[in-house]
Amino acid sequence: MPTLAHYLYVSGALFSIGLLGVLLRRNILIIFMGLELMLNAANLSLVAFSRFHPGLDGLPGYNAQVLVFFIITVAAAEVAVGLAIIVALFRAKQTVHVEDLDTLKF
Amino acid sequence: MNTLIAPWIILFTPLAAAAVILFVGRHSKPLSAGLAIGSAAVGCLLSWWLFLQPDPEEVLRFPWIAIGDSWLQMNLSIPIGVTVDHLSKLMLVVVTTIATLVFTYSIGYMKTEEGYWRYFAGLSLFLFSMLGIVLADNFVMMFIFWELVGLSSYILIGHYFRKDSAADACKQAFIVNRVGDFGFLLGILFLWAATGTLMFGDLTSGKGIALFAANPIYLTVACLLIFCGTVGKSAQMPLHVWLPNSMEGPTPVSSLLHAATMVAAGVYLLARIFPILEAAPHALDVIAWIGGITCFAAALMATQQNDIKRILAYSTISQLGYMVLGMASASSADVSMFHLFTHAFFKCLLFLCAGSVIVGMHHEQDIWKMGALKNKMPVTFLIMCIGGLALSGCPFFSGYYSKDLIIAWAVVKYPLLGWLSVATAGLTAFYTVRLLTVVFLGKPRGDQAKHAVESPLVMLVPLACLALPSFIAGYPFIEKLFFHVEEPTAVPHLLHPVLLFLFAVGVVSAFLLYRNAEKDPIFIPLFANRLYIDNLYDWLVKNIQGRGAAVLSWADRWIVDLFIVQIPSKIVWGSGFVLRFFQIGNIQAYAFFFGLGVIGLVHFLIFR
Amino acid sequence: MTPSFPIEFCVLFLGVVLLLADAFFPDMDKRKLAHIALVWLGGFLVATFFLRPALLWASPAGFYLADPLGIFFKQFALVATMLTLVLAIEYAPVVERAIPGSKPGAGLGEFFILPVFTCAGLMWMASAADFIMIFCALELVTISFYIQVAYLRKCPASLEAGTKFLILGALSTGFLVYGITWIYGLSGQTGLSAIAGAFAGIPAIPQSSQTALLFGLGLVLVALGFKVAAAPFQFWVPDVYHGAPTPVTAFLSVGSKAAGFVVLMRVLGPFLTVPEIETRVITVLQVLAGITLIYGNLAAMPQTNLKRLLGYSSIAHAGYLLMGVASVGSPLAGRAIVFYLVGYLLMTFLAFLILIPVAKAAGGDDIAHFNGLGRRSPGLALAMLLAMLSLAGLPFTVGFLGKFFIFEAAMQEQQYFLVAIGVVTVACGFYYYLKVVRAMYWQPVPVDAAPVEFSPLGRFAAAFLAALILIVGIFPKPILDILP
Amino acid sequence: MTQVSPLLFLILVPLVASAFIFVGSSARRTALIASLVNLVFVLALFAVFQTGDASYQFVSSTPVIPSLGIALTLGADGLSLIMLLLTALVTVAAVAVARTPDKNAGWFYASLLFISAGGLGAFASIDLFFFYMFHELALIPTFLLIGIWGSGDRQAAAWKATIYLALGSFVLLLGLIGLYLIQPEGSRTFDLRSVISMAGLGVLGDGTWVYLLLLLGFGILVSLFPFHTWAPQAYASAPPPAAMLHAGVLKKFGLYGLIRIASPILPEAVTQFANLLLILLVGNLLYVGYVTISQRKLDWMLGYSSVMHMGYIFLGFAALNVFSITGASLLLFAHGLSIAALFALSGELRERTGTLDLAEFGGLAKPMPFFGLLFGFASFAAIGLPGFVGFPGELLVFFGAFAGGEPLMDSVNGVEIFALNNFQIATVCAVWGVVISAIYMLRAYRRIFFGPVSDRWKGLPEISGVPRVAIVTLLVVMLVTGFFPNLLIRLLASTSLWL
Repeated sequence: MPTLAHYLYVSGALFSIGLLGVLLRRNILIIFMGLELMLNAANLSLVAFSRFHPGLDGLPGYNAQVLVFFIITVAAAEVAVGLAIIVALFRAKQTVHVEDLDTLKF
Repeated sequence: MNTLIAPWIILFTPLAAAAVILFVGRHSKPLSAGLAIGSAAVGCLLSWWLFLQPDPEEVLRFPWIAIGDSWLQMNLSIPIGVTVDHLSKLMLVVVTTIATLVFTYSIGYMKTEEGYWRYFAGLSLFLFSMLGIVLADNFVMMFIFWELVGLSSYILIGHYFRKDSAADACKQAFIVNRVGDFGFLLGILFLWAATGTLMFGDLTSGKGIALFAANPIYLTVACLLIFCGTVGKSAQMPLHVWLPNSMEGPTPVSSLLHAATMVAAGVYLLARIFPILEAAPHALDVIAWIGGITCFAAALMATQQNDIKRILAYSTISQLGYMVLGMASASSADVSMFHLFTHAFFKCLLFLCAGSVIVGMHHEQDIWKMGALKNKMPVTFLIMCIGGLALSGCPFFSGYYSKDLIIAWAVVKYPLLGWLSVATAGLTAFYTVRLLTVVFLGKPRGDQAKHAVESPLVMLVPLACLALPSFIAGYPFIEKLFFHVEEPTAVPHLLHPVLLFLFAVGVVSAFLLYRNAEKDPIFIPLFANRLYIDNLYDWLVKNIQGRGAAVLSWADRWIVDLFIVQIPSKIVWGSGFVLRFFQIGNIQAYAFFFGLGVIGLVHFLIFR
Repeated sequence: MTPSFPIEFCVLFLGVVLLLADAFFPDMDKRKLAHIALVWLGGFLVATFFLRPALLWASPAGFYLADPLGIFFKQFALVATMLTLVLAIEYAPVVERAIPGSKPGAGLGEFFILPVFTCAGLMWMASAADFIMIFCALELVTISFYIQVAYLRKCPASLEAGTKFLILGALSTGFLVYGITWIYGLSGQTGLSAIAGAFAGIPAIPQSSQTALLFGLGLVLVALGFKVAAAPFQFWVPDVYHGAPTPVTAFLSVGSKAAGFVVLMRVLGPFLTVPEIETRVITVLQVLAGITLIYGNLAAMPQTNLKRLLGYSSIAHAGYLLMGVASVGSPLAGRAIVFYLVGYLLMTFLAFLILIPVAKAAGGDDIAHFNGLGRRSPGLALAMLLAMLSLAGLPFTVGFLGKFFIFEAAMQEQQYFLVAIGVVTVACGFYYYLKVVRAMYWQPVPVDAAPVEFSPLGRFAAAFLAALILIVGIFPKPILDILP
Repeated sequence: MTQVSPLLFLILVPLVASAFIFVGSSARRTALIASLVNLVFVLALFAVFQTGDASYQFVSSTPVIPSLGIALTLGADGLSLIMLLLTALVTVAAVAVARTPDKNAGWFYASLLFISAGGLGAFASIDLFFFYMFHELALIPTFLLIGIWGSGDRQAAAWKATIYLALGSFVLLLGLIGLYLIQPEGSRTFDLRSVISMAGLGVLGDGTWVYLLLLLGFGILVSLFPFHTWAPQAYASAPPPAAMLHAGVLKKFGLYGLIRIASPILPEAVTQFANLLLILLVGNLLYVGYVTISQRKLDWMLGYSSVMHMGYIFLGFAALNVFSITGASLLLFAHGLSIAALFALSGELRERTGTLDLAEFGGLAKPMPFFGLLFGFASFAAIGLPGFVGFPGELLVFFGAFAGGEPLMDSVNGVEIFALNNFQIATVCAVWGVVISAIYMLRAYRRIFFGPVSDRWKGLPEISGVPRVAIVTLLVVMLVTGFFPNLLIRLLASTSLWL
């Protein structure tokens, strides 16, 4: 029977993987996926918390679960906008590699 | 006319004259001269009148600065007031009389010169300042006019300002006097801090002196500091260098300021504070030594000068040395004041004669270009002889009485210095006769000497007027009229014989040596070069002060500025320049820094 | 009593209507949209003054808080948006050039409409009292900003800026939600007041959970620090400011910074009630403020591009504001921060407003493009001078009063180290702001200087802002009275 | 209070005038009229002023930030009235001698007027907050004046001076905030009068650090050694009117502030750090003095000399008794006038000869005797010759400083020890400073006006017209107040310094 700790470990792992993806991968799309992964890590731990900390009435804390839905929605919106920008970028510069994006500096 | 108002009229008439000349004088020469001489004459008459009055009980006084401080329990009230006592009345008479004569003489001397109005304005300003010194009733007022005579001397020495030598001379005169005033002002501060008063009356009335009983060292220091003022103004060693250079000014100026009156102000100052000095014996010793050394060294230098005016200048220094020595050794200030009195007349006379000679020689001052002038300008010769004899202490001439009196006192109190001054007497005779012989006897040594002409009457009359007092001013009946001096007791018996002998030796040797010498038969570089003191000062000013200041200004630009301004600003700008390289433009670098920031922040938040 | 929640919905509705209008009347002059928006937003602004402070659904879990502060920042957001629209109208030609469409002005519409949506987000942020609310409002603002920053989609710089903003913004969002997760996990609540209540309930929080709590709070602080451009989370700022369209830059630097600070103050509220947490939080804030001050001011000194310079300067001002937050213990602090934000709005918008026509005329937004402006068009130069002096914090301008209040609060809290840093950085500020003044007045007029034309609306706005900078700088009393 | 103080009018005149200039009325005439109006107005104030009552007069107060006790409170007592007169005089002179530049003259005169307004406002404010704000009003005009119309390495000079002054004044601001914060909670205010009365009641907190902040801030503004290097450079490259106004008026703000704020409110702190201040001001007097001697250019020399003279005033402040403070106040006035006259004359000289290098001059008194006369008057006024107001000032400073510190000789139980306390040692240095200033001034005068005149300078035009009148006016004021210093001293006796 997995405890809260297990869930938190998993979500922590997810979060770290996402962060590493952001830090290490060169392709903006992959980086973007890493970011989504981080959000989902948060979702996982939220749900876990809401399950394992029932309120006084014995029901799970619904605030967290509401927040989860909002996060999913927002993530979707973010992806929509993000992909649009990336596509425009690709049209303009024929590249989706981060190291090509350094005209603005210093 | 009463004794309340008279001093103020005497004091301010010359100032008014100076102001008027300054504004309108440039348009008419007679007006300038007339105003100046008029103001001097008014002063002269009033002074004589005042002199014959008994000392007034009360005098007018106006507040100049008046502040009270409740914290320090001290009041600072600096009035502008006058002292009318025997001393000041005597000085008034001397100053105004001589001033009147010299002013008159100037008409002739300056006839052909430029800046006529400047000259007379300066003279009137000087007269005002000098009378201010004489009449001052407190230290600050005296200091004020002390500075003002410095200013007028600056203006008058620099009359021929287009000559580099004159320009340098006036600058030097003012600055050297400032150095003396540095001490003078400090002395005033010392006295005030201890007694809380600045009035001569309170300080000399014994009330002031009593305060010092606790701390004689303090009083000694204070007196010596005030004496610095004398050293500067009366050209004592080591601040004497400015006086010979001040001969760059017109000759009447030299005779009035730098022989008769202004340089005597230092002696007058000592006379004013004589009671305080008596309370500080150690200070008196120092003063005596400075006076004695000055009078001897200056005489030595005088023997080797070739400029007619410089010879007289050094003799002035030497005579002032006598007076200072007298102040230190005699029982009353009158002894030195007596010499000041006689000296004022005959030294002024000598300078005016020199001026007449210079005019006759078309402004040639080197005595070795003169000669045989007795035929060309007999009157001048005759009168100058009177002055010379008075200076060299020939019996029955004024100088003889006053100088011997000082020497007697000196021999009694400071034997060593006394005998030094005795030797000086011989030297005096020597250089005086040297001067007279070379200038008037022998044969002409140049065209100017051949074509020299006697001076106009306007110059000769003042000479005649001065010749009389130079002759008789020392006689007892006059002495009794002006002074109450007593002979020292226990004077060595052979003093007067020795003096007479030295006088004779000086006269004869000089006459024989120089009777028909083409050039100076004896040459002693040490004396000719004024004991190298001027060179020492030049070196100090050039190398110590100049170089030091240059180093400091370099340091200001390259050390202070560097460390206070340049380096900090450069550091800030540079670090900004470096910091912006974090902004390398790569997203992942940013994300990486971001992550570091997160770690740092969380670590800081949790583990501290 | 007028409930205040409709205001945001009205703004949102306005945005939707404008979008529809843009879609259905393709060949209208899109500037009309901007003017309509201006009028309506002005109306809403007036309306806000009739709002009574109200706590909606004021349960312990109340998530919408229309307190005076909130209402004030709704007005703040509305003003900022209106000014942005004015800038946008000035800037429209550039957009048209950057987006060659089938007909002139194609794709111009959204450029005017998106700020309206951002405005709604900002207004919700001003009232958000619950992490859910905070998150949604924040994302509404951020995402709409992604689009605006990358709006000039044929211009690489704008796209690059957009991408950077997108990635880093999403990253900070990730940290935000993860932090919220942990705070929720420890308190079991998402409402701020509820969280405070939860802490009040537990007399002494056990060490382990306190650590976890601090961890969560730390991550939230990171996200908010990103929003307000606090070092070391400021890296996006110069690049994005540089690349984004100028009106968006202005809006970004004022709107999101202000909202970020409101949220920051609201979020910190419950945590500062716990003493052992408070001290730690304050020290962290001090460190953040110090680094931000130093980085922003020093790195600004060598800049030559004005937009980039203003980017760094916005970091610097974030530093001063954080200084105020760090001395939140002082009764002066809250007011100081709000007043500073007001002044910041005035002077920043004025600077950008002048920048647009000058850059248009000179063909670039470097400082060198301002050379000789003092003789070319004295009025503009005077306004810019005023903006720069106010940013530098010279007396008789609103910028000075802002700094004065902040430093007073800081000294009252004995933050002497921060104050010392502040002194040095203020001097640096004088240096780089006066660089602009020098360009305008010392430098000669360039030979090929084109005449600067400036629309009447822009002139009016500039004069209005300049006047306000002076008036509020001399008589701040009215503003201070409005302030909560 | 509702009635409007006449001083407000005084401040507004220049501002309104510069507004007129911006809308395009002839710059020079407007500026001249405005400054003359102000001068007349100040003189009128002198006539109305009741000597003898030690409180501020012409007071009016409009609350600005009541919650912080900030109000635009204007008022004048003897000291501030004297400073106002100085400001008005120097403004007139500066505008009079100003050469209208060919490029945007409007800004030029407007900047001058702004500096003047700043000075007037600062000296007329009782409220410390506005006292500070008005001073800052002059910062940017100085920046523009030096940067646009300066000479030599003007950009570097402008940057240095501006950043330096900004830094100094910000430190000063912190000091003022500190002064606000050490007041008891609830009754905090920026009103100088009530702060002084609080100090009298002894309810203020520990003011040591406040004094240090004030000293550093004001010190930088007054170019206290070693924070002086900005001043000579700025004055050397500033256009003459700017140099006159800045060296003559603005520089006095710092010392005015110290005398106004520190001496009545924080006397303990002042005495506690007296030795530090003494060391620094001796640096001003001797170190800067000798640096001045070795200057090769007239404008640099004048700049350094103005730095040096601040030493006397600092000494007067440090000694903290009524003699020294009165002397310092007189010196504020005297030095303001003399340095203004000197900068004006050096500006005229540059106009004529195109150089200020002392080595190139000589014999100029021949072609322009009146110029030489004026310059001589100004130089002698600057070196404290009796007859000019500088002399009583220096004299009082010396007397006060020499009486400062613990008394020197104890005549009660006759101690035979002879020693000077630090104040007296500093006084000795200061008196030597008088010699130094004589050296460099006369040296410069001799180089410029004496000696043989080279053909190059034959036929230089004599000084004439408006500048001549202006400079003569300055000198006459110095002479009158120098002959009758009690005129000013009686005013100063009725300042609120000693409440």
